[in-house]
Amino acid sequence: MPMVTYLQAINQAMQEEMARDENVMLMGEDVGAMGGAFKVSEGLIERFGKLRIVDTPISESLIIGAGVGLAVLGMRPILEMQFIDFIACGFDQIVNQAATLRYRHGGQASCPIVIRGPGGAGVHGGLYHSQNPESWFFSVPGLKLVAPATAYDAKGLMKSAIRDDDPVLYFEHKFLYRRIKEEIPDEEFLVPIGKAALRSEGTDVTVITYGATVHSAVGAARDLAGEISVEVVDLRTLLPLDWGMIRASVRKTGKALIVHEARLTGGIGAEIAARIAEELFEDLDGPVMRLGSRDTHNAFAAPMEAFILPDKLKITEAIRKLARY
Amino acid sequence: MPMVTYLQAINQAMQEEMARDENVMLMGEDVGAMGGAFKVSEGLIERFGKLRIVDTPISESLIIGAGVGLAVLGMRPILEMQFIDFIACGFDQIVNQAATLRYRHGGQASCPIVIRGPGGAGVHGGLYHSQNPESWFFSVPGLKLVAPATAYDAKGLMKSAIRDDDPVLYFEHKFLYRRIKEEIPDEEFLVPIGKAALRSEGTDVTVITYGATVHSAVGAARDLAGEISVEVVDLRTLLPLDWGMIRASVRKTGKALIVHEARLTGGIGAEIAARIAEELFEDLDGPVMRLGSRDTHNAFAAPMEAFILPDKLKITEAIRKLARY
Amino acid sequence: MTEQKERELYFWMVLVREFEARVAALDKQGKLAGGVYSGRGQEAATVGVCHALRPDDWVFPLHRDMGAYLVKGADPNRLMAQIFGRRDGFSKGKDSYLHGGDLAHGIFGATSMLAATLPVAAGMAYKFRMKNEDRLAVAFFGEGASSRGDAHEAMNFAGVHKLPVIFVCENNFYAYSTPNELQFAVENVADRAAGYGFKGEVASGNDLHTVMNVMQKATDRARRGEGPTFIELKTYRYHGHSEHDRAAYRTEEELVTWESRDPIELWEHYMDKRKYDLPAIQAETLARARKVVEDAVAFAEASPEPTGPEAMDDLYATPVGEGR
Amino acid sequence: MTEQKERELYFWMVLVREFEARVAALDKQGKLAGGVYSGRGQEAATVGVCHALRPDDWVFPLHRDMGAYLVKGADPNRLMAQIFGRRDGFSKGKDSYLHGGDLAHGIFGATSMLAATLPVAAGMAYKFRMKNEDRLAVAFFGEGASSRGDAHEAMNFAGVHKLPVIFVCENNFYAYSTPNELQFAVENVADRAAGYGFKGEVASGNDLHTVMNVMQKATDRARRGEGPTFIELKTYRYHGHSEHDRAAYRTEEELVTWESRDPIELWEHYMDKRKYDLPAIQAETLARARKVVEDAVAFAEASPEPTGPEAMDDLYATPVGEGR
Ligand SMILES: Cc1ncc(C[n+]2csc(CCOP(=O)(O)OP(=O)(O)O)c2C)c(N)n1
Ligand SMILES: Cc1ncc(C[n+]2csc(CCOP(=O)(O)OP(=O)(O)O)c2C)c(N)n1
Ligand SMILES: [Mg+2]
Ligand SMILES: [Mg+2]
Repeated sequence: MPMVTYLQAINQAMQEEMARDENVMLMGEDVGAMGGAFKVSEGLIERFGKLRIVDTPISESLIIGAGVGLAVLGMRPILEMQFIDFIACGFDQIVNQAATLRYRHGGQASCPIVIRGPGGAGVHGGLYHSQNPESWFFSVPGLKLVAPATAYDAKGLMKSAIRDDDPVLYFEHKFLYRRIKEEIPDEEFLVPIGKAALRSEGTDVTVITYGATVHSAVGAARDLAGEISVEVVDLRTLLPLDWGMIRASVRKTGKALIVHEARLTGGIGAEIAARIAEELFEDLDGPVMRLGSRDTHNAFAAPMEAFILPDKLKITEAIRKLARY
Repeated sequence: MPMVTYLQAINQAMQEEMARDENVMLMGEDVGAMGGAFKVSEGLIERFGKLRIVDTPISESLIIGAGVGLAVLGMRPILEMQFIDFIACGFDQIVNQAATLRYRHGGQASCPIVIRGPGGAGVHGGLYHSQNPESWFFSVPGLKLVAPATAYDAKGLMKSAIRDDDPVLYFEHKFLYRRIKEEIPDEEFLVPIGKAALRSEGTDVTVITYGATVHSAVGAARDLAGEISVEVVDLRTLLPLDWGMIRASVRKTGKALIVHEARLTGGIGAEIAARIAEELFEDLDGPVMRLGSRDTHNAFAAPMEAFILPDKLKITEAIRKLARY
Repeated sequence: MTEQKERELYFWMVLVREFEARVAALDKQGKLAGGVYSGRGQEAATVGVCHALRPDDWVFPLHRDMGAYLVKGADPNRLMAQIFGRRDGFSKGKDSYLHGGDLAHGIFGATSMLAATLPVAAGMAYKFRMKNEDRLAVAFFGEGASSRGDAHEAMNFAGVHKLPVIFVCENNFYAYSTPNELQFAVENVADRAAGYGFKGEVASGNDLHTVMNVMQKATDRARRGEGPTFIELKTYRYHGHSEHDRAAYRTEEELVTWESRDPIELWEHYMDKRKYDLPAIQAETLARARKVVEDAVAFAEASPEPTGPEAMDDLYATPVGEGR
Repeated sequence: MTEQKERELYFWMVLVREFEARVAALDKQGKLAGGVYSGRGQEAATVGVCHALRPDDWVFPLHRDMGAYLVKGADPNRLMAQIFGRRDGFSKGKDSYLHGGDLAHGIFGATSMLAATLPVAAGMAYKFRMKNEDRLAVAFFGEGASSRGDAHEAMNFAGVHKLPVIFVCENNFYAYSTPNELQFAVENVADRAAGYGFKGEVASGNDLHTVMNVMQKATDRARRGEGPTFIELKTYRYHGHSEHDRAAYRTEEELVTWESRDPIELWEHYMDKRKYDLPAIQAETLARARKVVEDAVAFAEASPEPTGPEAMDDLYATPVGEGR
């Protein structure tokens, strides 16, 4: 099996889907000749031509709105935000236009668009190149949200997202682009939207997480081996959540820690914690705990960024605290 | 004491602050000669002139961005969204421009803007005239969010919001505009940002809520009198939350129900529930429960709207269920 | 034009006016919920523009464009059910009027956010060009909506790719209460087209011939691959912004001036000059239109109200269950 | 112009170039984090524009406008500390470079969202007009940023109120890798000004005299209450989009063509024609500029890194505590 990076996995998924279905296309700033600011779409314009790989003006709202128009006609546009932070500039087209399209048309219309772009911190990107905006969209019905943590999932989820008939926000983590490399199958595979994955099995504490912090959580679980038996659930899809797996794991361990790189307050971990605390009240042997980024903006200077972000040590500490409970 | 409606209270607050401080101004669509789509700003242009009461083009992003520019120079602009739903069109200027202004300038700059507008459902406004967008902003540091439920608070919180040196999103509920009428003092008063209010005292169950559902919760508490002793906490400010009052009440009752008109999933009730469930784990005699609008868009037809929204009966039922626990 | 076509156009304008008049009356009777907007006075704009289109072209109507729905082929019965918020409406009651399109007839349902349809129209036109389809997208918007960023982004993109899209601005001189001098500092919004590299046309929106002429030029241009056109139609709405608006911000004189250029009367005058039997045409057309409208009302009133739980339908292609 | 003023202008251009060159070198040495952008080749634009301003005017620089910071009065030491992300920077390390303005000198710190500063500039200009202050706001942006909705909304509003704001578009023919023909379908973005009811000027951005001339006209206009100007300055960036970009999307020939119109060399040529002692001026100016830059680097390197917990400061005027 070939070794591919997280970034190459996204590229492969887009290429395979474009080869399979001529209605799949890509729009965004510098996605063409340049191959994207991070080279995620390298080689695509050469293979699929400039009608399908569209270098747009700097117009995020247009990119998303046009994507909706294309989707209504049966196209399957992938819409890149050069950094996911710029999604704020196309916010209305997502939450009002795309998310309500099917609903306001009483089911007549589908909106198969994928909005993707590099998010996440840890590379000194500062306030506007480090954001994790998933919570802005988590309360919006009609959307699906995915956030792969591995190259395998990056590929399989992208393929599923493209084939999905509803708008999917695909949050890729720029820290993982070239840092994650793994063997993935030669044959075609999909990762279904809505299914979480167990990254480590355990019996004492469940850590529920997604994106870059999956790796820190798995690291923490490994470090704690022998001391505390940690189960790590990688959500992969944030909307809809895989409540089956979440529930099963928390029932087994009786203790849940939710970790995400997004800010703690108002993060999607709050919803997960609230539901676990309500539905599994009788099964819990300790409070549901959460760890997220500190409640501030993504500061630039290294000591601040380290202070803000959750990491393996902070996760380890939180697991210990919960296990002791 | 004069009887004023919720709507008049907002109008009075703006007038008083404009009379007190010549740097207070109002910008928005049709806020001038028309007095606003709902007449919230009636009489202002006659009194304060068209330089201070600005009828803008239909440009929500401009309205907010210009407000930031004015604020940096010491003005205190109130920025109206004709319906709060249109805030999506100015989203970037709020979350990236206004919310980070002080932070990215290392404390050099203040951003005393108030963004206000009619939100909320219950008047058959359909998908784009019924929204409760507070959760989009709840995870954004640098912002403050308030949501008055009474005429007294509408006035006092508006005055505080105008005087606040940080951006305040002031969510007014259109259902309450003319349906709520109460006596308020002649003398000047403020309602501090960050302080909740007890609307009903009780010992069995705490209902934590804000906005229009405060009235349904108080109604439910009244209906249950004799059967269940219900304490109703009206948050008034959503960011920052009044954890002192929330904690004290839940410690007393041991049972918490969070109610809001915003959608359940991803609503700010999730954060409140998650924190209570974690911090007050030992004090709880039952799971923290939540009631919000159903996880769908704000449908138009009356039966659907009734199905979606929380109301007194649904709250009563939820309180009973929690009390029985 | 043949007499038949001229009478057909007349029918459409009368139908639009009768339909809207009935909707306004229903609103006054308290039979409708939500905001009700009237395009009375602007009938020549929507009728002239949409009559120039083919079934597989797309239109993007906004709140004052009832005419676009009707002329583009929406079933009047379903349109009325849509306005009533009933199950047979395009939204199945999930929203009213313009928020539910009729996709089978190439009518796109808008959100409320003004000008947010323009990027969507540009996207569709990109598809037509990309797949070499001889089709057009036509986006309507008010002069007020022209101030929104989305209008700019869409027009710029359409210009870059010479897309077969026509931007139709119905300039009725007010955005709610806001007069043009507070909306923009130019006489003609269509002047902006030059800044996007395509043609702007300014024309009377009350004169059906004029509307059809500029549309002919615009559709020819688009079908020849020469790109977009910005058509600005000067017109006037007789009613307030919504039926609840008394429109105190304008003068009686202004209103009467525009009423004296009524699009339907102008067309009647023209038919009269053509020596058609106007009284007969009028009577027959009105009867035909009223019948359509009354049937539509009957249909809508008979259409069931959706039930509460239907609010959970149509969120996703396949329901996602408890995951949300 | 006096020789002294001409030498002063020369100094600014050289300082900007030296400052940016040093920043690029520091980046290459791995001493800087985050993206580093260079305006090398565009110095006449920022220097010419900002030199026309008064201390109480405001500027809104974007990522390639280091010159605007320096000329408008930002302390080079603090600017360098800002780029290093140190505590003495304008952001106190919370972000780097253009995201921290220097408000005491009328320099506004931008977000990354291109064109989002334009509405802010319009808002400030509204204040100047409202309070009858003889002040200006100047917003810089690239031709790429001109496609964003915010640019449109801001210009439209500025036109309506004839605000004392100048929109300066540095058209360097690329937005990252995207050439102008994929960005807009016009030759001159400034043509759009007509659609907003104000004047557009297209000029060389490499010729300092030209820049100063159009700025003179624009500031006169604004100070006389005649409203905004859209100035488009044609120029070129020698470096890639950021220091990591090899700029494979353009030709060597194109680069050299533009280098042959280098703004600093053009000015030197002019001073030479004026019979100034050019070699002496060059040597002296370079030495003076380098000293400023070296001092700035020393200052920045000595400035403390912020500590982790400082990340929680400056969120609110008064900390809100556990409420968030
Ligand atoms: C983005 C946005 N802001 C505000 C509104 C509220 N609104 C609805 S119609 C209207 C006036 C529209 O004027 P215009 O575009 O000229 O169309 P007209 O009503 O005159 O046909 C306004 C401000 C809206 N629908 N969308
Ligand atoms: C809203 C937004 N979208 C995308 C980007 C990413 N981005 C940063 S600079 C740039 C190109 C800018 O081009 P231009 O405006 O011409 O300025 P130049 O870099 O040429 O000076 C892009 C696309 C951004 N900063 N903001
Ligand atoms: Mg209008
Ligand atoms: Mg450029």
